[in-house]
Amino acid sequence: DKVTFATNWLAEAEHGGFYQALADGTYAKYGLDVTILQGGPQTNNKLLLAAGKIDFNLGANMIQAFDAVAQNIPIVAVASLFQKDPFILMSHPGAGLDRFEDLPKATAFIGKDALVSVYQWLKTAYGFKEEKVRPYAFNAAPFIADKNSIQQGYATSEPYEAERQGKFKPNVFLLADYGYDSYSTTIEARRDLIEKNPDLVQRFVDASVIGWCNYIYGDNAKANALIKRDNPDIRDDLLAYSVAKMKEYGIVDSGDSTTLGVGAMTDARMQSFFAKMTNAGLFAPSLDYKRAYTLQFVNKGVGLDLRPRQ
Amino acid sequence: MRPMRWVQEYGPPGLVFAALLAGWEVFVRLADLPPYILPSPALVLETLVTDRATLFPALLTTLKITLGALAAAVLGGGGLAILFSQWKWIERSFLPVAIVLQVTPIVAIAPLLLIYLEPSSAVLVCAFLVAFFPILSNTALGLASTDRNLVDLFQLYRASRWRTLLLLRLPAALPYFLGGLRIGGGLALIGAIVAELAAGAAGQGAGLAFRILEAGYRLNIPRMFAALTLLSLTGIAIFAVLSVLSAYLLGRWHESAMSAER
Amino acid sequence: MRPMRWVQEYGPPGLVFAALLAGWEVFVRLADLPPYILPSPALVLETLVTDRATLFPALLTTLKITLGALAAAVLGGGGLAILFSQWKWIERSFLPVAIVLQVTPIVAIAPLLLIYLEPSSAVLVCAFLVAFFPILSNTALGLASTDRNLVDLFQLYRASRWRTLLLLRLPAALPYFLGGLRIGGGLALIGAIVAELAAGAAGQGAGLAFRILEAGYRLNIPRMFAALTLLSLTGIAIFAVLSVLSAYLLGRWHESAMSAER
Amino acid sequence: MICGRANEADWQEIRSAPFMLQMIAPRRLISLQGVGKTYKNGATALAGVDLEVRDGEFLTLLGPSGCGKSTILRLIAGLDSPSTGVLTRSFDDVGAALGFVFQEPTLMPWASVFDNVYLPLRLRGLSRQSAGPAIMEALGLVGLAASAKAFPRELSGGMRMRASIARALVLRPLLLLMDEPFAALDEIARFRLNDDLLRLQGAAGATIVFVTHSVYESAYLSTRILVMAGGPGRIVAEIASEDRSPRDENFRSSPAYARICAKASQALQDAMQGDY
Amino acid sequence: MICGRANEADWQEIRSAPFMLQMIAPRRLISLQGVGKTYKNGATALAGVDLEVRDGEFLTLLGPSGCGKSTILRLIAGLDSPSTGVLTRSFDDVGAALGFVFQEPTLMPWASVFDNVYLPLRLRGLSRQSAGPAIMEALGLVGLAASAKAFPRELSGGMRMRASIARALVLRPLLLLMDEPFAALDEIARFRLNDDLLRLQGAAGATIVFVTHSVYESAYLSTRILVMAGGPGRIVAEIASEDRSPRDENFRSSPAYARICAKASQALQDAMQGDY
Ligand SMILES: Nc1ncnc2c1ncn2[C@@H]1O[C@H](COP(=O)(O)OP(=O)(O)OP(=O)(O)O)[C@@H](O)[C@H]1O
Ligand SMILES: Nc1ncnc2c1ncn2[C@@H]1O[C@H](COP(=O)(O)OP(=O)(O)OP(=O)(O)O)[C@@H](O)[C@H]1O
Ligand SMILES: [Mg+2]
Ligand SMILES: [Mg+2]
Repeated sequence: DKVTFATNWLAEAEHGGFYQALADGTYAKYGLDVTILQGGPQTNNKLLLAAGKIDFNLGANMIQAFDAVAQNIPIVAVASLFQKDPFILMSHPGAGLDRFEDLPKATAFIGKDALVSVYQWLKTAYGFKEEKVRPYAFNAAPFIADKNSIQQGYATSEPYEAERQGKFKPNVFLLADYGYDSYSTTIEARRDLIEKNPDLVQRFVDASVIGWCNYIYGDNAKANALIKRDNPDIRDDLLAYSVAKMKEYGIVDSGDSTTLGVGAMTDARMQSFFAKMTNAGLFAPSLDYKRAYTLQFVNKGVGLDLRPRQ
Repeated sequence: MRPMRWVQEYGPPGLVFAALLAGWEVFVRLADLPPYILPSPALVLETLVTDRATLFPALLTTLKITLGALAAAVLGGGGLAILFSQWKWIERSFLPVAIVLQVTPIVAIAPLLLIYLEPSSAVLVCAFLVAFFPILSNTALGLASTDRNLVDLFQLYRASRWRTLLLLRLPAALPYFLGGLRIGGGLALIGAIVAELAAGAAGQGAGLAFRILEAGYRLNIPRMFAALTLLSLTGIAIFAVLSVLSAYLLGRWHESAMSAER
Repeated sequence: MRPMRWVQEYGPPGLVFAALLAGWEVFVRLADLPPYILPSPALVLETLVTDRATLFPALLTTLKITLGALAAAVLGGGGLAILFSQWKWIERSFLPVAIVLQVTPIVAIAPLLLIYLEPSSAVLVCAFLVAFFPILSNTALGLASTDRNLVDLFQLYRASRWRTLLLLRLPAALPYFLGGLRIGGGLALIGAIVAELAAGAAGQGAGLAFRILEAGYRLNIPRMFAALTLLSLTGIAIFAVLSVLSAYLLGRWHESAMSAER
Repeated sequence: MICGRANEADWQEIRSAPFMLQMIAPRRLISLQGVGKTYKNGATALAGVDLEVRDGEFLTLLGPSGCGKSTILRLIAGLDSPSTGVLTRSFDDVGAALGFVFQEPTLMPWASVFDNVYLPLRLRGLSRQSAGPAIMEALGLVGLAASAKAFPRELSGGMRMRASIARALVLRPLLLLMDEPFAALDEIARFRLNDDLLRLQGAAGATIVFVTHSVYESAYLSTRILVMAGGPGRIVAEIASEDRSPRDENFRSSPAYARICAKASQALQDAMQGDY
Repeated sequence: MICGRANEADWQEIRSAPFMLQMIAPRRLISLQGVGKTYKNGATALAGVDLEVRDGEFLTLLGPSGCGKSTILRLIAGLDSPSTGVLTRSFDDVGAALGFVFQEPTLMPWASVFDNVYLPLRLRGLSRQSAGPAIMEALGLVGLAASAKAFPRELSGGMRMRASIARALVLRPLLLLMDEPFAALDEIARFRLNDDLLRLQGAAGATIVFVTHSVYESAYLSTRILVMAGGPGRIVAEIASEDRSPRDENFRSSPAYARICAKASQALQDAMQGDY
C-alpha cells in the first residue's frame, strides 16, 4: 500500500526510526510503500492530514491532538514513539539561572507554537510570565548573546549547537522531568482510516516501532544516510549527539515502553496530562479528550525483543 | 440623479462581493467541507463576533505597527529618494544597499535585530524594511520624471537645488509618490504581520499575526479566517484612505485623478 | 575621456561599497564578535566559496521560482490593470479582491493552498501573490495618467478601446509599469523565499530560503550570511537588468530615462 | 447665422454669389442651436451659439483669446458635449474622415514623426508599408520629410506643429478642423501652406473649420468668417467672402481682400469692446 | 554682425542714427563667437553663429521654422551650452533679472495662475502677500486678472501663453528673452501687448531678445533684426531699424516701417531659398 507520512520538521535524528524502517525495508516487509514528507518551520501538515492529502502525520505533542478534538477534527493519535517530550529549556551556566526555579525571571526565547502550548502550562505550574518572552525563530544567536536569557529547544539538538557555537555548556532542563508528561512524536491518523482499514494502521505502527528500536539500538547508518539525503545540511556529529541524548534521557524507551513496547500510551498518563493542560486554561474540562487517541494499536510488546538485554 | 449614480458606481462591486461570498458559502455547503478545511463566510462572521474580545485588541496592535511602519517608510523611502535625486553618487552608492534591505528576508535578520534592539523597535524596523522600497522607488521615479521644460525654468531663475526640489520636483513627483504609498500601505500591513511573527512580543499585547498563527496551531480555522478577514478589511481601508487622499491632492491637475468630463 | 567618466560614475559607489565592507570587518574584529552573531565579510566570502556546492543549486531553485513568479506577476498584474482600465466596474469590484490577496499573509494561506495544489504550484502562487500588486497598482496608475489630449485624439479617430489601449495607453503607462516591475522584481525574490518557507519542498531541491533557515538553526551563521549575500546579489542583479531594460525602452522619449544634456 | 435668421441670410448670400455652383443649397454638415458649454469648474465658455457648417465651405472662427473657439471645435468633433442646446451632425460619424489639428501639437512622445503621422492610417488598418507613400507625401507638404525618423522631443516648436498638421492631412479628411495650425510658422511657410490647404480642399471637396488669430489669413482663406466675442463666448458677426477669384498673390492686393480684412478687423475690434 | 566685421558695421549704423543717445557705444551684454550647437542625436542646430546683444536694444530673430532661434535663446539664457565657439555674458549671472517666455507656456500644472506668476518672486524670497500687487499687475497687463485662481488646465491656449508672459514680466527683468510670445494671440491683443512691451522696456531700460514669425511685428518692435537661415542654423542678414520715432499706429503707416518690412521680407525670402 502506498502511504504518505508527514513529519514536522526537516529530516533529523528525531525522525530516525521512520527513516530506519524505510531504509532497512521494514515498511516494505509490512507491505507498505512509504513516502516521508518533510515538514518545515511554517508548514502545518496536520491540515493536510485532515484534508486527506496524506495518511499519517507526526504529532509533536498531545496538545494539538486535544485541539483537534476541540475543533471536531477527526484526527487520532495511534502511537507515541517518544515516552518523554524532548522539549527543554536551557540557560547560561553561572548566571544565576542554574536551578529550574530561577528560570521564570529570565528573558525567554520561545517559539510561537511553544508559547501557545507548553508555555501556558509553565505559567500556571511554575509562574513563568509572558512579558519575558522574546520570539525564537530557530536561531540561537540572541540566546547566546544574552547571558540572562533562557531558550526553548529539543534535548537532542539545541544544546549541542549552543555548546559548539557559544563555547559554553548550557544548563539543560528537560520539562518531562518537571511534570510535563505529554506524549511526543505520535503517529496521527484520520478516524475514518482507522475504522475502515485498521490493518493498514496497525502495520504502519508496528513497522515504525520496529524501525525506532532498530534506530536506537541497532545499526542506524542507512537511516542516517537517508536523513542526510533529505536534509544535506545536517551533520554526522549532530546525528550522533541526538541519538546519544535520546538514549541518555530515555526519550524513546523508558517507563511504560520497557514493558509495553516502544510506542506505548496509557489512559492514566493521558488523563494526567489533560488535567494539567486544563489547569493551564488550554482546554475546557468537559472536553472528551479520550477521542484524541486510541490504544487499539499499541501496548502489544512489539519490538521488545529488539531491546538489548541488560 | 445623485442616488442613481451612487447605485451605478457601487452596485456592481457590491453585487460581485455578495456573489463571491454566496459562491463561497454554497461551495462549502455543497462540498460539505468541514470548517477546519474551509469555514463558511457565515461561520467566519459568527466567529468574528464571538471572538471580538480577542481579535479587536490584536487588530489595534497590528494597526499601530502598520501606521508606524508606514510613517517611517514615507520618511525613510521619501527622504532617501530625495537624497538620491539630489546627488547621483549617493544614488549609485546606496541604491544597492536599499535593494539589499528590500530582498533580505525578515526572518533571517530578525534574530540579529533582536540582539541589538528592543522587540518593539525591532518589529518596527522589520515592518519598515518591508514597506519602504516601493515608496523609495516610485518617488525616485517621480522625481526623475519632472518636466524638462519646468526644470529649465527653475534653472533660469537660478533656483537653488532645494527650492527646485520643494517647489518643482516634489509636486511633480506627487502622483508617483502617492502610487508608491498605495503599494507601501499594503506592504506595511504585511510587514507588520511578518515582523510580529519574526520579532514581536506575544501573549497579551499580541497582534493579529500572532492570533492567526495561534489559531492555526490550535487548529481553530474559523478564528484564523476571522482574523484574516479583519486583516483584509484593514488593507482595503488603508488603500481607500490613501486613494481618497490621492484624489484630494491631485484632483485639480493630474490626469490620473480627473474624471473623464472636463 | 570615456574611462574618466567610467571612474567618475562607478568610483564613488565602489568606494562606498568597499568602505561599508571594511567598516563591517573592522567592527567585527574590534568588537571581537563571534561568527554566530556577525561573521566578518572575509569569512562570509570564504564560506561562499567552500559551500558553493550547496548554495549555488539552491540559488538556482530560488531563481527559478523568482522568475516564474515575476513572469506570472507581469501577466497577472499587468493584465488585471488593463482589465481595470477598460471596465471601471471590474476595477471597483475586483480591486478590493486584489488588495485582500496582497495583504493576506502567505503563511496563513499556504497550508490551504497545499491542500488543493501541488507544492511546486503552491510555491509559485505564493510568490506571485507577493509580487503582483505593485505591478498591478503602478500599471493601473500609468494607464490612468495618459495625456488627456492624446486620448481625445484617439477618440477623434474612433479608435476602438483595444487599439487605444495598445497604441496609446500601454506606451504611456510604460514608465509606470517599469517602475512597478522594479519593485515587483525584488518582491518576487522575497516572495520566492517566503513561499518556499511556507509551502516549499525541503532537502534536495530546496532553495536559498531553506539554506538560510537551516543554517540559522544550526547556528552556521557564516553560511547563512553567504546565502544572504547570494540573495542580495541576485536582488541587485534583477534590479540592474530591469533598469537597463527601462533605459532601453524609455531612453529616447521619457524624462526619467534621459540624461540632463539634450 | 446669428439669432435664428440663418436661412434667410444664407439665401441672400448664395444668391449674390457669382458662381452657379453656389446656387445649389449646400448640405449642412453640422448645426449648433443655442449651444452653451459650462465646464466642470463652473466657467461658462459658450452661451447660446447658433452655427452651421455647410458642405464644402471654408469657415473661419475669429475672436479674442479665451472666447471659446477651441471649445466649438471640440464640440463639433464630438470630443465634448454641449451643456445646453442641440448639436446635430449630418455626416456619418464613423465613416466620415475627420481631421483635427489641435492648438497644441499633441504628438505621441514615444513614436517618431513618421509613426505619429502613420497613426490615423494605422487606425484604419493600413500597414506601415502601404501607408508609407501617403505619410511621406504629407510630411513633404509640411517640409518635414527629412525629420521623419526624429522623435517629437527633438523637434522645434514649429516642426512639432507641422508634424501635427501632416497627421491631420494624411487621411485626406472630408471635414478638417484646424485650431491655429499655422501660428507657430513663419509667414512664408504660412503662405505656402495656406495655398496648399486650399488646393487640397479643392481637390477633395473638403469642408474646413479653421481658427486663426490673423485677420489676413482669415480673409485669404475663408468663404465665411464668424467673429466671436468672449465672456461668455458667442458669435457676434458673420462675414461672407463673396469673392470667388483664385487665391494667389494677386488676391492679396485685390480690393475684395482689403474689404474683408477691414470688415473683419472692425468686427473684431467691436467684439473686443469692453474686453481687456 | 555677420562674419566678424561686426564692429565696423555697428559703427556705421550708429553714426547714421538720428539720436545722440546712439552715439554712446552700448555695452555688450552677450556675445556669441563662432557658436555651433549639435544635439545629442547628432542634429546640428547652429553653426558658426556670431552675434552680440547690446544693452537696451530690442533684438529680433527672424527665420524659418527649425532654423535654431529657440536654440539661440536657450544658449543666451545658459540653459544649454554651445558645442563649439565661445559665448560670453557680461552681466552678473545671478543678480541680473532674467525673463524668458518659452515657446510653450511651461506652467506648473499643480499651481494656479496666480501661483505660477508668483514663482519668480517666490524664488527671490518675496512673500505671497507682498508679491500680490505685482502679480495682479502683471496679470492685468495680459488680461488674466479674472483667471488668477484658475489652473493651467482650465485655460485656453492663448490664456496659458499669457500667463507665461505675465510670469516673465513680473520680475521687471533687465534682459528679456521672448520666444514667439504673441503667436497664440489675436491681432488686437497682440498690438496692445506690443505697445505695453515697448513701454515697459522704455521704463526699465531693459534689453529684449525676441523671436517672432511676423515680419510686421519685428519691424514694429525691433531696433535690430537678425534674419536666420536653417540647415544648419546661421545668421544671414542684419537689418537695423534706424527710425526711432515713437511706435504707434502712425508708425505702422510710416515709410520707415514699410521699408523695414520689405527688407525683412526679402531677407527672409532669400534665407528660405532652397529651404522647403
Ligand atoms: N532636444 C533636441 N534634440 C535634437 N535636436 C533638436 C533638439 N531641439 C532642437 N533640435 C533641432 O534643432 C533645430 C533647431 O531647433 P530650434 O528649436 O532652435 O528651432 P526654431 O528656430 O526655434 O524653430 P521654430 O520656429 O519651429 O520654433 C531643429 O532642426 C530641431 O530639429
Ligand atoms: N477644461 C477646462 N476647464 C475649465 N474651463 C475651461 C477649460 N477649457 C477651457 N476653459 C475656459 O473656456 C473658455 C474658452 O476656452 P477656449 O479654449 O475655447 O478658448 P479659445 O477661444 O480657444 O482661446 P485661445 O485663442 O486662447 O485658444 C476660456 O475662458 C477657458 O478659461
Ligand atoms: Mg484655443
Ligand atoms: Mg522655436
